[in-house]
Amino acid sequence: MSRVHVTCTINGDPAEFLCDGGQTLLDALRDEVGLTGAKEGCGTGDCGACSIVMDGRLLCSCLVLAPEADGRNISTVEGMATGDDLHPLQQCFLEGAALQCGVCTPGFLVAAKALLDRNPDPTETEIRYGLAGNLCRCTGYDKIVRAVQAAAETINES
Amino acid sequence: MGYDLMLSAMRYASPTTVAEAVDLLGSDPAARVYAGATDLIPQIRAGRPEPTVMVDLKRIDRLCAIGSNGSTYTVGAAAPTADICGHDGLAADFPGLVEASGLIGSDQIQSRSSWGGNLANASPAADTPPSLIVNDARAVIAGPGGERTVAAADVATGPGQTSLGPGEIIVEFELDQPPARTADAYLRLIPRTEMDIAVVGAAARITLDGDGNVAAAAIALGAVAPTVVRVPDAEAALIGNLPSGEVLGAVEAAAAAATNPIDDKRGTVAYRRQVAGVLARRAVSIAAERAAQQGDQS
Amino acid sequence: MAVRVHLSSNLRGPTGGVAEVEADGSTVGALIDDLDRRYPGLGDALRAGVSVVIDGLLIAHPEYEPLADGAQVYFVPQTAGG
Amino acid sequence: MTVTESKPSYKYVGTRPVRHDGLEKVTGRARFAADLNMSGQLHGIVVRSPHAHARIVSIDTSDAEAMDGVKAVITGDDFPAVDPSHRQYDMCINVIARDKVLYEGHAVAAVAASTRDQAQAAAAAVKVEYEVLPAVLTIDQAMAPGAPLLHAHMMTAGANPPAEEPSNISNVTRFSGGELDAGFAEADLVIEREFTTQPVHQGYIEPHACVADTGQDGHTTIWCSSQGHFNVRSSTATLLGWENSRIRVIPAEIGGGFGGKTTIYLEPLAVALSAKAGRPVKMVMTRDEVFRATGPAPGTKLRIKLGVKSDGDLVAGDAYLIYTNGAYAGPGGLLGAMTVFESYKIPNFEIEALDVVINTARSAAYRAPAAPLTAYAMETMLDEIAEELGIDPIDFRIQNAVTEGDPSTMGFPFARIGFVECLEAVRDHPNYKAPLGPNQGRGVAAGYWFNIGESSSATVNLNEDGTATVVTGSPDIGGSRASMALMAAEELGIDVYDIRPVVGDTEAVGFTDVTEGSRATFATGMAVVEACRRMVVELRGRAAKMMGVDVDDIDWMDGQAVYTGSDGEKAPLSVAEITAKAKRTGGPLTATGSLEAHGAGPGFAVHLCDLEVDPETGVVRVVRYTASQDAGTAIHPSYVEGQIQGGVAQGVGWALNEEYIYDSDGVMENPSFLDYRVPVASDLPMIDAIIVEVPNPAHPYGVRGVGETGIVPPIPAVANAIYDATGCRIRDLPMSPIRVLDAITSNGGSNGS
Repeated sequence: MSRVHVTCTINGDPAEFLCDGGQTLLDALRDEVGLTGAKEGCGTGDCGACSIVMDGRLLCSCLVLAPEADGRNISTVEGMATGDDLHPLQQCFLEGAALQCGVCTPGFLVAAKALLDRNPDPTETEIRYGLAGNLCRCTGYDKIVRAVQAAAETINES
Repeated sequence: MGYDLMLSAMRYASPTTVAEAVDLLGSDPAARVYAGATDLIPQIRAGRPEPTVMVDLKRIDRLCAIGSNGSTYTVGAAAPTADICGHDGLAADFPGLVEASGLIGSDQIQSRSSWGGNLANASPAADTPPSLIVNDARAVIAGPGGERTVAAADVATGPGQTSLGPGEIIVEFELDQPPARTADAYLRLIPRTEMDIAVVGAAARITLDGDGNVAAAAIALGAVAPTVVRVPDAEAALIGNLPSGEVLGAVEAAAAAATNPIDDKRGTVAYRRQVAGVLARRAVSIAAERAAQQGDQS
Repeated sequence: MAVRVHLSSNLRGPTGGVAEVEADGSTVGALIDDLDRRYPGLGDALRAGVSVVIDGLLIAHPEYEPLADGAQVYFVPQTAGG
Repeated sequence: MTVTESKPSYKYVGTRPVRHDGLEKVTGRARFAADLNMSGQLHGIVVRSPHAHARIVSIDTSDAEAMDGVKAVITGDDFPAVDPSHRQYDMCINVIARDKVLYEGHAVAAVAASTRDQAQAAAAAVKVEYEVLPAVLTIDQAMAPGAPLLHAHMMTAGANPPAEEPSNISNVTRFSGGELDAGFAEADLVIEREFTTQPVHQGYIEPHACVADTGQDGHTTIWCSSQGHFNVRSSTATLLGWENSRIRVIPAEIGGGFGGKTTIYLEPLAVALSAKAGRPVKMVMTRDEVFRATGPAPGTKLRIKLGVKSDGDLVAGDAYLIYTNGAYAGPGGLLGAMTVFESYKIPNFEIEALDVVINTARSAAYRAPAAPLTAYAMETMLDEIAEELGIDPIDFRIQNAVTEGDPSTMGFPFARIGFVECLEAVRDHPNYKAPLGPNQGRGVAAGYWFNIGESSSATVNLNEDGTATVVTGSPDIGGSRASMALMAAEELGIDVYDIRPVVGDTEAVGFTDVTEGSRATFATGMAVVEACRRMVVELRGRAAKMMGVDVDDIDWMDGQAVYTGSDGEKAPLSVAEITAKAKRTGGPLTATGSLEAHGAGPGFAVHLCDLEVDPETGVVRVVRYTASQDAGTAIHPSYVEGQIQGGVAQGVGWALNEEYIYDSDGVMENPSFLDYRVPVASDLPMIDAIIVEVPNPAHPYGVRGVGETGIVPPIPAVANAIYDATGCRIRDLPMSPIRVLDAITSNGGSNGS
């Protein structure tokens, strides 16, 4: 069966790739586009390690078929920093030791950015529920939540 | 044993009209509706037969729209629950249904999950069907024979089974603006705070009269029977009474009695029965409180 | 070198249940050889998956560890971890 | 919060720099195992048993081999036979079954094809004929007379008298001290309790993955994530019957392990497939495979009896512990026996521990293996006794806690340890006396773990510009690169950000054991310190040459060679000044440290859990948590806190919801993160970590391992808090809503003891 040609925008740049009709967007990003920041932790939408944003919506890319990306605007962790400048969330994760093994980190950063974009001043509870779709097995979440709080403060001050 | 998706042979189709979608689905018995796919892809991974065509409904405007004509809301069957939760009108008129919508999975899932998917997937444990049912939601169904409208309660017929015919899809839901002094509530029991399938779900809608007595009541339970169960005995016990004290005790007992649960990895018969009663009682209380507050405001 | 040997209770079969014995050796390996002469079978037990504690220091592979006269040597099972 | 015994003041050690590998990890650029792709690579898929216990009658791979894109199919026959007496027999037949499958998910064959889809299709086409055998799924079934045997050769090790018949009991461990009967006779209060627990998974987010590229010269390179790439090399070599030197293992970043990646699953299969196909082969497990075929920590049945005098002195303890390590012999019982009474002075005791095999996946190490379960039993019983005697639970523990010089279960006297300090830190924390709300309860519990040493290597290379590269053989599983850099900075006097810590592959650095037993910062840190100290000797020598003075007159102070002799003033030389002239003073500046680390210091922790129970549904929510732990010296306090907090989260999950669920045929029913419920962010409160610092005298900076102990106290802390909230003692894990509600309902909320 012929492959599907997908044209889209990824992290602000025009992109195109070929994929199978039933390939997930996660696999297409990783295997066809070469963006391996999004990880497969479960393949069933339960861990959030593959989080991306498509047309403003936070998604598990393992639950999206790649052809659906045609004409869409996709953001991944690779697009969070601007040139030399890390996003405040990235900076706060680093400074707050909010990562240990680091494999869930891209998903957390993408989800946390979506959360702050929607709710710039979340409470601790809102952060915890907002990030409940992202599993971290290393940190106990404490330093992640604090890093998101710190990033929110940074963003709101600037 | 779970599998990777073997999807190279699968075709993706994204119709932009209902008619196109119905044609695609009618022309191939192995075609599957692809809305949020939050259940579908995990099901395929768990070894379910793989569709030949995935018919994406999300590019059909009507299926994603949320609107109201003043007396009736129309909610697209594939409208993301994130949009439903962000809709002020729905949140004000159907707080329980909106809460139920917001409980489906994570923020990531919320971008994809929908009432249509939640209902058509026909899981007994789905979060929104009990709330759709207590609010008398109607499903507009399109198929090769045109469109028909049925009660949301009549869509799921058993675990994984629906009354949808070949090639039929749910297009949208209709919800009548509730009468005065009416509110709903939904509670579910999950072991964690998020990311779980309901062990028990309970929805209630209460209409109060001017004295604070219950004028109308609807109670529906999820995850305690093959399909959502209504609890007529509890509803009857409430009518004409204040929703408190012994009446709530009767609601609890009737709800527990109305269940027909199973033992599975997520819960036991005894637990589901007992907690169904507790949640039904609490949902009635919350709905009644909300209805009373509406009365205070009006 | 005369050494005071302490055996963890699971290692006392060959000594007939005795917990503390005297033996000689300038290294732990030599000590084990001597213990095996005195208590046949003890050598095998002490060479397989056994650590020692000497002067408060846990040593996992002690065969060539030197011993001072009068040292206190504790034989204990080897541990693992996650 | 930190509670510190007096220690030297350091410039770098104890500070909190941004980790050196952090940037890659927050930008998505860090390469984990599944992120690696080789030119021309094939995709490998494992064929797994659908049965829990079966004899393999035949495997027909011909259909699979004939399919499109299929380049290689292998079975157990492609590997050398392995004798049951072989030290790694269990690992070998676990990686690929030979004549029998021992659990659902056991690998029986593997396929490599051009695409994953092709490999998947071919895997489904491998025809395996099984003779299904009765499955043994519980400890009771395994120990029943006439139970089906998993291993015909298994004679109980350690049995006295020696076992005469094979059984499903792999080994028995016994410890004793004092006179048990006399001890109980002395006791004013004796209680005996039984507990059961289920297997749980480590739950690392990164599934196992590797790529192997086997060349025509018979050498192979493996890229994989593991807790120890030298172990991957030796284990893979063992399975293949190869010399270690034919295998190079390059460590990828590791996405969590917690003990579960101290063993191997895929690598020998990938190498064998690659050798057969002549192409690189990539293998990545699905989450489902991870659950079914890797890692669980043991399930247990525990029975403990304790005797105590009315003044609160423990006088006797009797423990009967049964661990099941899945389908193979394991260390659970031994480790349970070594930890159960270890934290307390119990003069008269007997411990008997059994390891039992059943038809479930082979257990792997999980953070302080075995100890959380013995702690669950012991610490809830201590809570019960303290209440019965009317003594504060922390005071009761302080009264009985082991301190320096007290004998361990194994007989040796403890060196300096920080158990009492941890207890005091929690007792003195405001959390301990804070008021509780309705339906809330508070529980305290302690935990202990040995920590281990083992072999480590490090190389320090000074760069031409005066910066340094520190290469070690320990994968960085949670921030250890930063710890290595901090210790090197302290030794060399170079800024911590001028040190590049690197994890070297098996051909780039000396042998280093697996990152386990909380040993990386302890043991590999010692190797780094040793290498740095050698480097300083070298630097002093070079400086002496440059200054034209005797090396004995050069001191190394704050990153500079300082002349201390009497022959006038000489300008100090910095590292950069010395390295700039390295060619003229003797060549490149390189130093190594390699050692077998002695003196691993035991770690103690004390936790305090506040939680709220919904009395009508049994749902438990943790509302506040405080945890103290003796780190010896915290090299990077943020990552020490992180280890504590992570251990708490895993322990809370284990306490409340995590468990393997099998159907009656031994098929796992919850192999997903949906139904295997690890805690999510909203399940937990902030976790207040108190670092207690009682330096380990055996380490140059006083380090004790901190990776594991934190998972030991949470289960009993939660259990004790549930009791405080409900009056119910729950002695079976997990303490799920169903169990809690059942306990409340059947006990009517009264004391459930």
